Amino acid sequence: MSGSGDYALALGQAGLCLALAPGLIGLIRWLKARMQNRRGAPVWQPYLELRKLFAKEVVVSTNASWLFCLAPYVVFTSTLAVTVLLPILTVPLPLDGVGDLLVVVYLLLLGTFFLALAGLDPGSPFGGMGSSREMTVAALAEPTIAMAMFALALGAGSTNLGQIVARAMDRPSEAVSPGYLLAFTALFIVTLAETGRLPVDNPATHLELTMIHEAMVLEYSGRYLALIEWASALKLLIFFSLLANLFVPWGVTRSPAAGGLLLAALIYVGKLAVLAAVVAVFETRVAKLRLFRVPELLSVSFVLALLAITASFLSR
Amino acid sequence: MDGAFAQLSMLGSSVVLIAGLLLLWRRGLPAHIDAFTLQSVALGATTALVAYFTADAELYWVAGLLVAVKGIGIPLLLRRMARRFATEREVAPYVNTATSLLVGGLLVLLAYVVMRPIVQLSQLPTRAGLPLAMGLVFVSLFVIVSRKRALTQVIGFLMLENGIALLAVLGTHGIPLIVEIGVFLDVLMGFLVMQIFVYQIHETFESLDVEQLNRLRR
Amino acid sequence: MLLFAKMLKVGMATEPLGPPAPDEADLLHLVREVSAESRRLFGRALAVREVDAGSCNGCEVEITGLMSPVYDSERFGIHFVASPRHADLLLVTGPVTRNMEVPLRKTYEATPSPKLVVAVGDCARTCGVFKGSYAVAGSVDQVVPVDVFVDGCPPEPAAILRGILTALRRPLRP
Amino acid sequence: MASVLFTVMVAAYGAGAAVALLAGAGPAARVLSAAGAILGAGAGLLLGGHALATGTVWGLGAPDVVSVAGGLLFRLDALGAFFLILVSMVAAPAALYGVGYSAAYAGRYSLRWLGAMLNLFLLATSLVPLADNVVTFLLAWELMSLASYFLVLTDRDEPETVRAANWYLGMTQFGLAFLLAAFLRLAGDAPSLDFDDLRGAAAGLPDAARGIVFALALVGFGSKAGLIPLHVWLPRAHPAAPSHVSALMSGVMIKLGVYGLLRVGLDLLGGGPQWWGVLLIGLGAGSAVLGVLYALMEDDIKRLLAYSSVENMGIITLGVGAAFLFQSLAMPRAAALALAAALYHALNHAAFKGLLFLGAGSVLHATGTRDMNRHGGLIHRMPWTGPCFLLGAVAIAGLPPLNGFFSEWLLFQALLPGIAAPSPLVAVLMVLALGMLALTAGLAAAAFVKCFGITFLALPRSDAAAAAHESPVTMRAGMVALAAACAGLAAGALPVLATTGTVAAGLFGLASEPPAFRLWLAFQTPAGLARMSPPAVVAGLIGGLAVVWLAVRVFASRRPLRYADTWGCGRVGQTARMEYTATAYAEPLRRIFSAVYRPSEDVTVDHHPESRYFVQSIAYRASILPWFERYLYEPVLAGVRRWGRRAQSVQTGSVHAYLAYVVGALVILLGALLVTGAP
Repeated sequence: MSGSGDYALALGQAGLCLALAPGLIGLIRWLKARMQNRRGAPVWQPYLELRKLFAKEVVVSTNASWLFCLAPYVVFTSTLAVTVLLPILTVPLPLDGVGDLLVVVYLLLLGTFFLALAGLDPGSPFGGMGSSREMTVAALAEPTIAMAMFALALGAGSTNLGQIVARAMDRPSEAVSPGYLLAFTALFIVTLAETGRLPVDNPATHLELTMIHEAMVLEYSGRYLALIEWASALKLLIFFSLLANLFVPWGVTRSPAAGGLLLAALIYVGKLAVLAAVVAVFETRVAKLRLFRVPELLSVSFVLALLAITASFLSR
Repeated sequence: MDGAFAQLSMLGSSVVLIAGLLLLWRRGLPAHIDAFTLQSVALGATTALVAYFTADAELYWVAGLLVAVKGIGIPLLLRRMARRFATEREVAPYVNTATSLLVGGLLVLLAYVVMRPIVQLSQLPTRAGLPLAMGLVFVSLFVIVSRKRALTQVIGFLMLENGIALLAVLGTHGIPLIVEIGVFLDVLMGFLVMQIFVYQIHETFESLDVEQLNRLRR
Repeated sequence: MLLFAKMLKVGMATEPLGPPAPDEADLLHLVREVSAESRRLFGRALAVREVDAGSCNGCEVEITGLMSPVYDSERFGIHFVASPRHADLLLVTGPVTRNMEVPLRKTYEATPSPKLVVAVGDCARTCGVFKGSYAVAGSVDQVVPVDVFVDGCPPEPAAILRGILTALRRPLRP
Repeated sequence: MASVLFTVMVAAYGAGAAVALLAGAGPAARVLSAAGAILGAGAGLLLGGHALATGTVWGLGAPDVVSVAGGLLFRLDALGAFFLILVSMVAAPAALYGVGYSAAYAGRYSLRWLGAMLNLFLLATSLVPLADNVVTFLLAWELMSLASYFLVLTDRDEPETVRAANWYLGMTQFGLAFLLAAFLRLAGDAPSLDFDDLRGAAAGLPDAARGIVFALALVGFGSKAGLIPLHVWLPRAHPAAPSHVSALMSGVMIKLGVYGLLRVGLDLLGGGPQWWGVLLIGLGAGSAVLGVLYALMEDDIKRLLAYSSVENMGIITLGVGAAFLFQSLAMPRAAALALAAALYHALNHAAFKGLLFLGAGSVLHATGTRDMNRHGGLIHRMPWTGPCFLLGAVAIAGLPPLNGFFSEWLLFQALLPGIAAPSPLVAVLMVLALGMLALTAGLAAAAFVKCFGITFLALPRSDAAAAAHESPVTMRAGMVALAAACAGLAAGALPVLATTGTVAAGLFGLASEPPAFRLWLAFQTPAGLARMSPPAVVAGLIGGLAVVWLAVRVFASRRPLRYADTWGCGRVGQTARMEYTATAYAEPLRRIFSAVYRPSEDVTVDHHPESRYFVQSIAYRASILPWFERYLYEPVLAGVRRWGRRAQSVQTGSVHAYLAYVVGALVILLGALLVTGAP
């Protein structure tokens, strides 16, 4: 299982994700700009912003402790570690034995945990507010992600993502069944909640009182901010990859041949672009929910995930 | 062939159930009416689907009637009534939205447990959808119990009737046309009576809050 | 679906940013030369934090115009941010009133270097109509080092945009 | 070899207690009694390890000691050895920690009594898993309860501590009554009270009787394990006890409730019908969710940790319930996996909960208050306690690099095959249990961000927190030892799981081949459901962290770090009053779960004397409705009090009346005997 080829493939996959993540954010911003009839920044703008941030000076609050400086590295590493476990290019996942969907979910929770702590460290009221709301949303989204993923895992007989994708590819009729559709909707709602997209939290807001994700990051600057921005872009890419490859798995190849990989990468990027467009249109269409209407949205996705399990597995 | 039939009927009944859950989630009256329209159209489609797979001409008529009456007719009347009472302010239901959604989810699980023996009993390819239809019956009963606005309760009742129709379609591959027409007639009559009832409530209490009715007791 | 129909009907609303008209040429005052390193760094990605140091909100209305589809500062990579920690450029408006003097200095300290300051409006440079008032502590350059003054009461969004771009010595192509 | 270790253990604990009693309150006495305890714990650890490694079952009988009921009888099998290791693992660091911690009590309370009781408590706790007949078991159980009662009562000046001790004593005796009834019913006509005979007797019991025995045992052991609704003593007794004692109680003593359940339910009764498992899963899921919900609302750090113990005991009971259920569905391999997961989580929880309580103890030692709203900024002032507490918080929140995650991962895998169970009700229950387990995991992460963040980060919110200082070396050593235990359990997840696997397999008759835990890099669940490799996850994360740190150091700018004030929209000064407090942190969740909490908030605003428009201070107090106390315990207590008053009328004061009662009772008994015609 752990041949050198596999490790190379896994690292290549992580590199691909690192490269694609800022572009994905850029694409969503560009699409939203075009929908507001303005030219908007080019798609590769986030890469430039990251390059600038890495070169800038880091200003740290006097109240902050060593945790404030450690947190960006932990957030970035935990999110990067997830990209190695995702079924993006080939189905017999290179490191399938190392982690499954629970490892993915809990690694993302590790990143949120440390980011919330870092939000509290400088002691500003915005950081506390952002951290409290972020943990509330993360805690409520946790059961939905678990249930939606279990709906697929039970169908595939294993929680390892590689096997789920392989199973879905072998039985295309399965992928159209209501169980998969319900799980897809539930996971889509949770994606918007976890990555701080519009109905739950407005990424482009300037009013500190309405922020959830942004408020924790107000104190960061320079390379720390770059790491956190990159990590949140990676997180969005991860959720999009889960949505794309678990529910529409046909682009993933089975043989790790070079040609196959290239084609799989292209199909994968295409799927990401389609999802980005869907999110951009959705965000232009919908307004931000009040914070205490967010639990209603999350309970809708929880019920959908519950139905997904009922429809796909229990009624067998 | 059976696989596709089972899958599609399962898909249809899922859409019908989700429309029912939409009633629990959304608060605005127009949203409720749209949910009911979607549900009736999905029910008609499922009936047509069953008709196609069982090559039963009569069922096509039933599907057509369903879509015509419940998909177009009743929503039209409902929208007219909704416009008339547009000024009335929103009354919070007994159970807040998040809890009512969770209760809806649990009711569907209950329906699944209740219908398990029947699902094992029947050999029809559409048996997998039966728990979902029973789930809709339970959810619409919950809507009738937990919502205060008269119009929402009317829609709850109509959805209950849809649930029973779906049970009939999935359980016995449709009931003869005559019986179906009879059912439609009493639905229409019931709806008309409710319509008059709702007007009266509005005239006497200036609002559609069913809770006001207990003022009649004294 | 009406929303999307309107989007298609309106089409691209961003207008090209031409060079300044002859009578507006003297609006910009490049006070300090921006270092080559800053220019290279902020060439294509610039985070701006707007600081209202006592302005009458006339300049704020114009700055909001910067983000509108017509002027669209995003196409130059100029992005407005919420916290000075994330910012590279402070867009300061209005004469510095007494109680805004310390907050403006603290904002300047909070911004990581390399950083720029663009002072917008007449009040910023000469305290404008509020000159000599008991509430005004002085013009912006008496509190924080300023790189560019953009005159006008209030200056057009295009003028502000040109102020920022000339500071970075970037061509004005649309 | 085993009997030598046993005698060393008993002698060490005994000597520790004796030294503490005789040698007085000086530092020498404290060190010596702690040394006794540590030696005893070490011996216990070796004894358990030896028993597990060699798989031998060791027995020791002392029939003449309590000769009336068959005397003391000890037997060490795999299950008992596992729990002995669990006890000893936390006992040594806690005793070491106690040396420094009890110094603060020097003036006010007799350290003599504290040291003696601690050693006695540890001795009793170590003997419970070894007991092999009813008398020894109940003797050790009652000794453990009484010793911990006196330990809880250490700082008895606080009225709240006395009230908590009374609650605790009441609940332990209530539990003991049920245990007594369960054992007597089980031993009905068995020749003696040894566990072997009980196993024989259990086989002959009708199903109804087995159900009654199980129910009685569940209430008895459930009250010790802190399951809902018998958990009310836990958030009262644990905070009142000295921190190293509450670490022992929370980390170890409540686990013996699960040990008792396993011993009676699986070993003596040999499993039962489906409703046993379903009831346990229901109780477990309920305790988990309600435990973490109440933990979120606590502002007192030790009460938060106590409620979190209720949550983790709920999670362990969930695993045990799944094991019972699978056994009733004749799926022994899945049952072994579920029990292995529950035991592994019990071991992990003992480690990180012990660490967190010791950390809370040193925070209390440094600031003198348990109220988190008056802590803050301790990470700068306590460079040892901060990282240890953070490690404990990450572990208890079940996050990857540490042991909490691996046991929670295993629990998810154990519950998953349950959904394929034949009966629909069980399948639906498993789905809901999975959902509640996931919700608990999310809320636990939120609770411990709040606990660590408000206590250790940002500015100190009171002078006491500002003047905090790091705790003495023995306390630090205790914490570091338990932190190392957590890290060891994470990296060494595979061998630890293999041992819990063999222990679990022993109970389900799979003794011949333990569940297929491949001991190589990854462990694979028997149902082949999923594979995960703990060492690879730990190595990957730490290696990744190092690589990222190096890469950033190479590519990012060389500019030095600059320190400036926290950004607060340019306001002049940053004070501790501007920070988020514990109450504010939990406010969104209080509002979302208001149906469970029924919060009542009162805001008192006192205005400036001169004018109503200027406010001097606003006090915001939020309290939540204590469901169980209000609707379960108070009516019961009121009923008992009412019944007590009515019974007082019997006390007429005249001697003749009392004599008449005696004669009357005798006559009634004889009459009953005649009527039933007993031989």
